[in-house]
Amino acid sequence: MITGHFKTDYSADEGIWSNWPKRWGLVAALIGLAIFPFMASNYALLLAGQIGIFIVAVTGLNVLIGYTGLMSLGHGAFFAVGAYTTVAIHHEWPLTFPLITLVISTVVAAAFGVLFGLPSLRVKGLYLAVATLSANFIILFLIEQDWLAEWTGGVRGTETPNAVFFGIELVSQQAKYFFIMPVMVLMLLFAQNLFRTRFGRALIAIRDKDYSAEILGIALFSYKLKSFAISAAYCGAAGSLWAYFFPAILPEDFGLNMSITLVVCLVAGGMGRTLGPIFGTILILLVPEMLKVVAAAITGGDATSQTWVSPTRDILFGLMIIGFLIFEPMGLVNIWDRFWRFMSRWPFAK
Amino acid sequence: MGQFIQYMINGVISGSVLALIALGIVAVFKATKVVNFAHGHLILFGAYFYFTFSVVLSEAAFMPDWIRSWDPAWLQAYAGDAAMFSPKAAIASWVSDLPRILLGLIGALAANAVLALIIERLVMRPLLGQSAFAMILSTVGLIWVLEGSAGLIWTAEAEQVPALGPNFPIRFELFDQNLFLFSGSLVNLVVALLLFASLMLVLRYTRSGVAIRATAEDQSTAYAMGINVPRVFSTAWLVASTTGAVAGAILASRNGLSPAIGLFGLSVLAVVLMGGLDSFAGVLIASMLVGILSSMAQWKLGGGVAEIVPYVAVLVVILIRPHGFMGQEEIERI
Amino acid sequence: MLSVTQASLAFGGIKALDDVSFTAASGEITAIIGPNGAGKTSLFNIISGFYKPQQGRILFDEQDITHLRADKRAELGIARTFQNIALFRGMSVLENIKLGGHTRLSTGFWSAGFFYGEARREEARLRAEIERDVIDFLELDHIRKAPVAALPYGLQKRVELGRALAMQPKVLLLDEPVAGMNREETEDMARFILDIQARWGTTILLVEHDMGMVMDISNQVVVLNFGRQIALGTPDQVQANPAVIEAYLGTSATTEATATEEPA
Amino acid sequence: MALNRRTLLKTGAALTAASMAPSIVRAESPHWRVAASLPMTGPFATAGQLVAPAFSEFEQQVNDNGGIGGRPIRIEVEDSGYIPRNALANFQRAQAGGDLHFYYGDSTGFMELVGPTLTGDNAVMMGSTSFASALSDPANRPYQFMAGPTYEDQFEILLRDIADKGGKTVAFVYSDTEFGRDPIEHGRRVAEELGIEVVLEEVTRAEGADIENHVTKLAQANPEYTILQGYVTGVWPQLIGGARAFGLTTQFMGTFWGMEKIIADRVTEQAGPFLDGYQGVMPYRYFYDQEDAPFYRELGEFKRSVNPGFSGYVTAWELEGRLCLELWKLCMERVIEADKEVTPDNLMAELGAIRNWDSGGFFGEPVNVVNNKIGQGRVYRYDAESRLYNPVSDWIQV
Amino acid sequence: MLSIENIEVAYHHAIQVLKGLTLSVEPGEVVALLGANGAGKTTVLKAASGLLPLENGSIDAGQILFNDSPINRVAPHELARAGLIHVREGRRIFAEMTVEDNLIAASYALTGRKEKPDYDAVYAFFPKLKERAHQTAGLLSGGEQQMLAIGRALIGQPRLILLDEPSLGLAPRMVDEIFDNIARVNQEQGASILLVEQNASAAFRIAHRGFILENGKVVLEGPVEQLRENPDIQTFYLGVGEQDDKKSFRNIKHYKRRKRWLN
Repeated sequence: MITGHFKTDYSADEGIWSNWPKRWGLVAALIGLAIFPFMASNYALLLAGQIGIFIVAVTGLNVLIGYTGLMSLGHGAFFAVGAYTTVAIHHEWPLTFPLITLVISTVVAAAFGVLFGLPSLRVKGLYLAVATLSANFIILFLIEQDWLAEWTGGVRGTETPNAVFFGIELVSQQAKYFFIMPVMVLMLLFAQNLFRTRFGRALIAIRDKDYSAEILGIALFSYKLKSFAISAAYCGAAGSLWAYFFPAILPEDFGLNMSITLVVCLVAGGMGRTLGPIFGTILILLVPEMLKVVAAAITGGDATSQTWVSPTRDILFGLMIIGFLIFEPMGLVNIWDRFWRFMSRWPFAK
Repeated sequence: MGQFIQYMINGVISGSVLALIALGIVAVFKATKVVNFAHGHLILFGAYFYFTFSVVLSEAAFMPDWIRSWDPAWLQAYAGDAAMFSPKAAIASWVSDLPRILLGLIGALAANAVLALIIERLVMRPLLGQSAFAMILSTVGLIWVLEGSAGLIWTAEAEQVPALGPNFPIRFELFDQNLFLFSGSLVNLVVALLLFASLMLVLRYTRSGVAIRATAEDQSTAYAMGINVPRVFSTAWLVASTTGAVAGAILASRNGLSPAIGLFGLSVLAVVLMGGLDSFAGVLIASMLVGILSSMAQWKLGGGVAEIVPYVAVLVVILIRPHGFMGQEEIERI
Repeated sequence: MLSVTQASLAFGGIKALDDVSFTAASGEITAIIGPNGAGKTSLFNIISGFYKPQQGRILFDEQDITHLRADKRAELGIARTFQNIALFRGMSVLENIKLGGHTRLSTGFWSAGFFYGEARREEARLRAEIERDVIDFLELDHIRKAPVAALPYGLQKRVELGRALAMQPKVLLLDEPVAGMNREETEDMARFILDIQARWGTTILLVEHDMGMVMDISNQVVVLNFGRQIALGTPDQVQANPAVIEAYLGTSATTEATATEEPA
Repeated sequence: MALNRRTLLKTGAALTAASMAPSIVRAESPHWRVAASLPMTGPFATAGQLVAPAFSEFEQQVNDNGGIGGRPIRIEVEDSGYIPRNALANFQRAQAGGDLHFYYGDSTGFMELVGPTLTGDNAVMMGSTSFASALSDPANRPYQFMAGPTYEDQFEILLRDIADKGGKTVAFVYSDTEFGRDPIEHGRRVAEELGIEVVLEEVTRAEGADIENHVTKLAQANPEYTILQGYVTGVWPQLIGGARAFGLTTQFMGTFWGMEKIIADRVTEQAGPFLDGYQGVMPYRYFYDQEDAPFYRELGEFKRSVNPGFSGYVTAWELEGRLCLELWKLCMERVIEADKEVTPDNLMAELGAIRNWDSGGFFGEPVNVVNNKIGQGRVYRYDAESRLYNPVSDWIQV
Repeated sequence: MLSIENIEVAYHHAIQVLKGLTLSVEPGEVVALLGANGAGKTTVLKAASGLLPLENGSIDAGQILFNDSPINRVAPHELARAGLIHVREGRRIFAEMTVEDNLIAASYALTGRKEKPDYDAVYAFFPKLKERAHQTAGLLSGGEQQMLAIGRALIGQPRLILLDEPSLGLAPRMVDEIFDNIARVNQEQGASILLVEQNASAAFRIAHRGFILENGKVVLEGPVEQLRENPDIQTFYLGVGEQDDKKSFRNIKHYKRRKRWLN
């Protein structure tokens, strides 16, 4: 039973790890993350790596959609900017220290975020979504152009460098995992902190009632732009990790498909919550893979059966999303909350 | 100059198809406040249904022969030995195709209507009262469902379907330039614009039109005044699915039948927002504009640029007019 | 403290405000009354910065703020509440009120993200200050952690007042603070307003329909009708003004009771 | 297949294995394992769905004949949706499932994506649907090969054919994919060398392209020859149809994936004989050309035996996948015969050593594997009346 | 006519608004429902007219009967067609449509009945609307819009009108006129009316009975004459004040005068 956490001062009341299940849960999760790669296959690491990267990006999207209430269907573009910046830096200076590249990619993506954010002062909701979606197409179009091909590889895509830390090249997926996960954890903590201070609160205020935020002294335009910049920066960092993680990148990786997947992850997990992106990403990225494994086990990998297996998988995945929206519109986090509410009251109430 | 007009014509023709697709998105949005991201896939189904009825079913064993190819004596006499691609031959072959074209159209309209009703009932209705965001995302989920289902039913083969109208090149001279267009495209243009216009007239001048407009303005009030709002929702989905079926048939006969039709519908979303989500007239203007601009871009800048024209255009328009050409601004009372 | 000089505002030909001038003296309560559509909220909007008047000026502490953005005005010390409650519905009462302290904090993005040093100290300081000056003062302690969306209307109004108070404003604009409240809640609210005035000497501007309260608590009354200022003076002067009776109470000027119940 | 307790158990086991199986505890499999990604959904789904059954048949055929070196083979096929990242996941999942002896990739994108990871323990011999030039590179892509000439080679064959016939102008029409763009730059260079002017380069969508505008542009440029690249089932027939209806006389040409008979036949059947005269390059014989092709005859018999409804024709696309598998099988047999260990390196060494191989039907002449490709092809022309692609050139070596 | 029995209503399954509310409207009656903002008045009407599900609200317990048949789950349009018409808060006219189209839209309430829509009757009732029949409704003045809103209800030949704050945002003079009209509707058309109001004195002028709502419950009910005499009502709703000395807000002490009916 986890009832009754009494605090003696206000700063304790403000803490995020305010009770022992949260603290120990975190420790357990971190230990789990640390030992996972020693027990997992390359394939599991591939998925874990992708999930880690996506969590960073979805957290970024959460800043924008979940906390600031600005819609975007174009975050694949920031992903692309981060990834291609990393490639370009290594193209020009092959030996750049990966963290520096990561930071530069993040900053470049943030700059693009500011650019993308400009319409947000005038445009809201769906119109903003389509404006960002358009920007996504335009960015990819630019990446595919021949005059940038030296850095981007054009339509054909380009091979990506491996990160080299003090002479150790991260080649194996296990090694890459240990690059991705700390970055992910730090960026999650950063976001979590952001939303319990002045800055984050201002963003939430804009989401809930923008004019009301304005009369409290929150400069709407500047904060909206900052929100775009932060969310783009997260995606840029994810893009940079992506470039280090995958041996090659293609422009079409970062198209509408990715942008929509990011949003779907966020919604499935729960918007405006730190845990939302984590839950959502794990669910949305793992379900199709699990469906594949299940299908393979049922059909034994038989080629002919693939003609109906893969469409069926698509249908199931789509139905899952719709089912979520109908039955759990607040996302997985809501289930999680209910679970904890139940636990903290048990056995006194249901 | 002549070239310019040539590409104008091409642009208007593709613009009319865009308008027909956009029509469905606007109709659903106006009535239900749902932006249907899956409209392209509704069109895809329309196209596949058209194919199923006009090609697969018409060749089925139990169908009378005249459906597959209607070949009365007078038609043979008319066709004579007209050269391939000549107007005469094209008309003759169209007439002999007519039974299966009609079968295809009727079948596609009916089947797509049923599909839309199922979607409306099973997916959209339970989401009533949920946020607009949830509804939109459920249409995104629908994309997967529809795409998968199409793959399951039709095994994704690229097929040819008969054009709605006789197809022969029309040539004429303007400003010392040879211009041309396909008669089939002209038929498509007329069909698209007729559908568009008749829908506008119905909305404007009939009692049902009043009910739909009332629902569009204020769902719950309309509901409380005795208008069967769920039926209006269904009607809107019916309008979207039937116009979508026609659009699908047109797209399939113009550019070939393939799953890409679904994604094409997504790019129309940009056009719709450019015109203003809730304005038929604005969307018509935007469709024509995008059609013409894409065509011009194709001419001067090549295919790659033409692809992103709708997106650049919508970005520019939205920045200047945040609710599109003729969209209603939501007034926020402070 | 705050003066509006010859302000005019029009929306597409319709004049919302036409040549309005008055000065709200420091530490006093100025009420703005008038029938619906008279331009009261528009007046608040040009003072708080949502609209820019086409003509006229707004001075705050001798400073011309006519062209200042709303958020800059907030930094100067102008706070307001809204006619239709504009709380942040996704947050708790405490978070809403903390947002009132926004302009007085300085935590930057980085220290916020890492939550070290200044950010940590500042948050604790703000919390203590809010507890003392707002939560205790407005008797909100029992609902501190409650989500605002679930609170009854009267309490929401009070939380909104609390949020404005957390800005430690020099000028407080209250847009219909007791609209839709019953007598009991109205009395509570009136008491808080007077206490605020007494405790911090805040200059208060008030748009309100409840004549009883307006006439009782305000030092000065501005009467608007169709955007024009038809009277300015003490409550007693205004109440006796025939133009006011004509415009606002109707020709018959039935009873004060009807006027008192003029709804939102 | 019915869901019963056994499949459920298998599913559970597979889930555990796929997620957790550490690479060290891989059991020695009783099979030679082959896995493949095919585009069963997405833009090129038609191709994937036509090719997939061939993999099952190959498995059955080989195992009926006693497997390879006495060990049966097992082929697992996965859908990629033509998304390289999905294919990469498929590949790594297949690797996690135990020793993998051959992999068939579904796109140029995948081959590029996976290429750099094929080192050390992760290396697997790999064929694919792609004829991208970058894959013909033993130095950087030591484990990847292609069952024919590169797109660049195919383009070159066509351009040389044009030059031979005295052609002066050509248009390149290609899809906006890495597959469509692959040979274009090389094509420009070769055209220049040969003194052929490229009067138009037109980029289109891979499917559902705006035919009218493309035809209009083609009409303006009015080239003698038009080479289409980067299409599979769609766009190219409509483009040719539109151009013919317009009265354009340009000679259309295509490369391997745009040379499938069943597509051409279907178009002819449903829309008329406008593809008549379309020609293009093809590395193999068509299946109906069974003269001196014992392998084709054998395959036909096998197909008839397992499937009485067999039409008698095997698509060129299926032949391509089949050829990749045959080449792998050949290398396996040679490695086993030489009593060497079955490793990707040994397999690729055997592949690189293939000289004067009589393919038994795929190719008209014995072929060599050089730079992990087979540089041979031939120009065919479609005849709408007989519905056949007929050769119009000799086998050309590149 | 309408009988609401012990209903509990919550939005989003979380925010409970009505907590066991009971009230009834008899044929031919005008019933006033009074209460502070947020007490749940509008929710009562939405529950009765079936609009709750549209806002993610649900009736979790209790029953609503209209003409003795349960209507908890009946769709709004069916209720309108059965003669139960809800005139919503803030008038909610179709601003982009003409006055005439507004009335035509409202005629859907007659679907399935033998009566024909009688536009002339409505125009006769509100001559101002006839003058403006072809104008866009959004351009009408507040009072005219309220007339249109009531006119729309009349088209449907209602047996019971749920009227939500008809005085909202109207000048005092206009309020009188509207309430006169409402009384006429009741007398001439014989429709029962459930009237939600803030303006208690105006509502009491035309109502027969009244219910006082606080915190999702009815705390006081009775004939209007009786309610008018209630000292609490006088203080809290009619603003008559603490009779004797002219009380000022400035003199309020820091203690609260509590209502007698509360808990």
